[in-house]
Amino acid sequence: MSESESILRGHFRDMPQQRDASSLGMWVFLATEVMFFGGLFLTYTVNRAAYPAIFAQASRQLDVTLGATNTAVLICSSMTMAMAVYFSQKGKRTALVISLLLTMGLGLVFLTIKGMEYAEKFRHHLVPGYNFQYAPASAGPAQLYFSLYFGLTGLHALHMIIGLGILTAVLIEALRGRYTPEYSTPVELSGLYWHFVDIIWIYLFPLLYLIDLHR
Amino acid sequence: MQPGSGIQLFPVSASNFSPHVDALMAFWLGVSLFFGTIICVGLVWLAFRYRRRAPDEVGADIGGNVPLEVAWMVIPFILTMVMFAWGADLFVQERTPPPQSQEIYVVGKQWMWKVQHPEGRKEINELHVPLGRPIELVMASEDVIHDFFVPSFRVKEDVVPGKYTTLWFNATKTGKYHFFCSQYCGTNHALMNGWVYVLEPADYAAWLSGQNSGEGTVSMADSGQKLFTQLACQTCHLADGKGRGPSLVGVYGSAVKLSTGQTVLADDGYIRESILQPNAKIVEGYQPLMPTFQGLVTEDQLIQLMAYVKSLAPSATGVKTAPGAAASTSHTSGSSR
Amino acid sequence: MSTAQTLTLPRKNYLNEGYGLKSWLLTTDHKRIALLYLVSITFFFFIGGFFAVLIRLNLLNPAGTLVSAETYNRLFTMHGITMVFFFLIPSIPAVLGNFLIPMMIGAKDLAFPRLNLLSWYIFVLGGLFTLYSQLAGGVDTGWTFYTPLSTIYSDSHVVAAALGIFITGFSSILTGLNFIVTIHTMRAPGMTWFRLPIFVWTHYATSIIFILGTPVIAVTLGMVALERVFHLGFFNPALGGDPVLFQHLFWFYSHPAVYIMILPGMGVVSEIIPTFARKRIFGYSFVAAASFGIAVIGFLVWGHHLFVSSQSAYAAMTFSFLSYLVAIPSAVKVFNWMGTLYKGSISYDTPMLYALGFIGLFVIGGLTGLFLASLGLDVHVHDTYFVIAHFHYIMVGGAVMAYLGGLHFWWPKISGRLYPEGLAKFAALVLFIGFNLTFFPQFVLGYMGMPRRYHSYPPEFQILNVMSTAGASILAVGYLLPMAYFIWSMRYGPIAASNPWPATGLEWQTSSPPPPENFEETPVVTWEAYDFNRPDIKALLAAQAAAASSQD
Amino acid sequence: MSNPSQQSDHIVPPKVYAAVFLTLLLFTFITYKVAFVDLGEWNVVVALLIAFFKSTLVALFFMHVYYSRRRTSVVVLSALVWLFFLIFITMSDYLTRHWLY
Repeated sequence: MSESESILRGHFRDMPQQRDASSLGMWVFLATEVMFFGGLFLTYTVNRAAYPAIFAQASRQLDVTLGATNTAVLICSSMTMAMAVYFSQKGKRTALVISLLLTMGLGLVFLTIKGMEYAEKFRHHLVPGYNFQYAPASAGPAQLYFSLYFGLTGLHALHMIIGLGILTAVLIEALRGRYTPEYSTPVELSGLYWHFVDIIWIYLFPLLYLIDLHR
Repeated sequence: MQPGSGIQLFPVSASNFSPHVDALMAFWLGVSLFFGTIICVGLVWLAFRYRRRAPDEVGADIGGNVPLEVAWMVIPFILTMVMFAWGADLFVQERTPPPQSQEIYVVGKQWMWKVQHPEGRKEINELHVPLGRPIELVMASEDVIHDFFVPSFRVKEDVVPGKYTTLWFNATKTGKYHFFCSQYCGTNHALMNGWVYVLEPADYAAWLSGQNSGEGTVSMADSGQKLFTQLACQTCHLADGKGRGPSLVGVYGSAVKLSTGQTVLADDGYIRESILQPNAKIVEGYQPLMPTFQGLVTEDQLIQLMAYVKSLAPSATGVKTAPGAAASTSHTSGSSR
Repeated sequence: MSTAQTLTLPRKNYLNEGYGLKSWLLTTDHKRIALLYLVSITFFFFIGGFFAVLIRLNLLNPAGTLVSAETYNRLFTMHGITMVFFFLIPSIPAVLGNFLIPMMIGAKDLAFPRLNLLSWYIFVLGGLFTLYSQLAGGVDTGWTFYTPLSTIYSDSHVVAAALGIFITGFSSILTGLNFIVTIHTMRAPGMTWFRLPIFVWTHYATSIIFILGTPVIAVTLGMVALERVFHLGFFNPALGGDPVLFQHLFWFYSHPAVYIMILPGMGVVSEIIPTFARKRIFGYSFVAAASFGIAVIGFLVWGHHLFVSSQSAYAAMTFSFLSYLVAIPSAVKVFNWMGTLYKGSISYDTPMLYALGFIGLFVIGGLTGLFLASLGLDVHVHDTYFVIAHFHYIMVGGAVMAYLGGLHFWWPKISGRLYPEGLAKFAALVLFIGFNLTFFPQFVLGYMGMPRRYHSYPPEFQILNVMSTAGASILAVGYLLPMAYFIWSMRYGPIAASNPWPATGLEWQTSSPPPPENFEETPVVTWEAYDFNRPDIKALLAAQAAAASSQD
Repeated sequence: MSNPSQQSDHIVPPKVYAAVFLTLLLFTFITYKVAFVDLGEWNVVVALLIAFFKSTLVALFFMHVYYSRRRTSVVVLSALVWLFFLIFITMSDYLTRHWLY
């Protein structure tokens, strides 16, 4: 009990209250995040409705295989993150550390693949504001598509990077053996964040990569 | 709007809409004064009537009254719905120009208004209109969002770059009235104003044919036809429909079938988008071959091209719009965006 | 209050627990953070006020000869940005809400004290960006940043200002998050939801807007900045974008932001009126629910800013209808405040004067809002001085009056001192008169057709503009007075009792100023809100009455 | 529901995680394949429905919403409702601009 007392912050009555507050805080924060992406999703919806054909044509420039691979990679990392939470709740330190390392490794794989895709866009002159070149008669709407592509995936990647930072901090504490079955809130909360980032990608994949592939 | 006439409460009333807007204003002003007075007088009365009489006095223990709560939800609701319906009805009228409206084209740019009459006469920061005829302004912007506002007519609409917006009125009183740009548009926003001149129809006709610059005698459709040739549009858009692009004869106001299977109405916005974003909508049976004219034609030239395309309508007489077709388009003849 | 000479300041309180700069800048005490906010927003208020004074002086003359058009456009833009984002939005929530919510619910602090401090630093950082944009030459897009003026045509410091607002947004989000979590999880034993003061309810509703609206303005201004720097096309029609989309995104937050300003004000008034009428608030559950009605419906009405922006007529009608709906919960509040006065025991202390003034001005602001919600009428008055007058009645007549009323009401708790009552009443009167003289003529100007944001104007509008400027100078005096006597009272004001008015809230159950941990021991609540028949309140009243009569 | 502290601590059996994980991968594959089938306007609808299904699984099981107190679901739902407000109401403007009276 001495362990959890040092963890309890002074203005809370007891551990359940502190845990309840942290968990609600994280959820409210994620609600905020939904609206943050929401502005971009709205811009996407309006423009795709206006230029369906050009959006479909422009999306052909993306590598669907890489996109699908990345989707699978993120789902795997969500799985390992879920297991990390499980092991921390069970108090299995080694398994927790391994799960966290796997999660972070998969996150890095995702970012590497994303980086490869970005590099290809740079080579093919598809980066708005930097070197955008496209068939003139479709250039405006196509540039909109790529602005949204970079905006949405870039914001998502930023969240991944922040997530990796959070997981690093959690990992260090896990190595120190700070998490016990009584106190695993940071692992659970960073898990919530990581799964949220996964959810965003679950929408980005069909919206950006899978537009009218049958054409 | 005679300058220097002291404090007026209502501006001059000079269009078909003015009496309606003023009546709505007067109605709600009456309702507001009634309730505002009840609340303010009530507040003062309550504060006085129930003033504290002893230092340790406490108010009555009253928690609330549900029927009262319901009453002061339902009564304001009914009143506001009256206001809503009245305002919406007036709005629909304001956004529905009569079919026989006479179109005048207005282009806003930082910081001036350019006006073109279909017959060819152009003016800057002035607008001449005939008395007693519905006038529809078709407005475009060359740069930022402007707004054409005539207080004496009680009409106003934003002029948004990238699309056409419209505004209509029927002037009921000859004279000279201020118009303003009422959407903030940069440094000299406050100077972007001018005068509407409402003339007797005969005077207006005389003004239209009046000696202006030589350009003034060329109608907009004729200017548009010249541009059509200069820009080599006619090499693809053959009249018989056998060219690489669809024939434009009779296209204005018709329903156009697209390669996606959708059907769109060929209104001002559609014609505009087809010139500037040619790949956004491809007519069924044609290839996306047309280059964009974004940046190659000015707003003035665009509306001349439009006037020419309109004049190709089979039923059209001269430069006038085919009645019904054009006017029945929704208020904003933008693209589907 | 006449027992002042027998009182002494509590030996240990949140103000004297530490004196160094570090004890303030690194504090996690919500009360100290509230004071940090108080100082910073007062600073921004006077900056914004300075711009307002120059605007009004320029409009004395139809030719607008005091400043150039370029300067004038920067003045009203920076007035708007400063007042909206750096004064009004944080005013009541970040100062009074921060100070009071934990005490009102019987908690030691907000749920996340360090996050609370962080949100103040974020606010300051955002403020510095905005100050930089102002000092570097200003912004001339209007506080609304309409595209494509802001993204292409303006050559002022748009990016710095947009970034400033972007950053400050996160401060709002964190504050809202903190409030929601605190209200859910930190309530003292016995403090059930329906025993919460209305102030807490309104702040909960406000926090919903903070949480769900602010991210949208952040991402929108982020897009504006990116579009400006990288020449993207989100809002540029030449590249296929749509300038009207910006207006949707902008007003999705910025209309609810008006409710961020007024809802906490309603919360303040809902505390003041029961206290000085010594009576339970009339229709407690209706007043509480109306806060949520306003917050939720307030999110569905943004399109009334687009009635003449080439929006679809169907969307316009929907938005008009929904705008009328939001009037209903507002009316419920006003009528319930009047119901609270009925059979009360009313005194006219300064906070009460502000509260009564608030109701009057809010009613005018609200009713004129209904003119604007009416489609056919809005077409005429949209973007004219009618709109300016309307929203100043809500934001200044409503929110600022409530903020000042709240400051007066809780000043004894915050500072442990009393302000000079006579002077305070005089200032309230000056403000009320100055305000009406400033803004009422603008309704007439608007209906006459004077557009907003005009550096110069036709001469027929001059008389009303001169009246307005005269009023503004009275208003300015009205704002300087409280500033002066509040500062004076911090040192020389009579010492306040722990519950001077008296009022029923938990914040009055602890000493003035409160100890660092708010309560010596966690309170247990066994009573309903605003119950003046509580034995302890009755006893206090009797004691105060006895003290007053013994002095006579 | 009675004891929130226990709820937030709920331990989900790894079997459940594994089942969810496999379903997610399966539906990723399905959404990929379906994209090549011409369903006209329905392609995007199907893709979004699958995405919604997948994200619901993640939220309910990986994020423990299924095992949490109702308050968590309320937060999640309000975020979705507000996103709906933003997108649906704005699109109601864009999609009705061409309607006639």
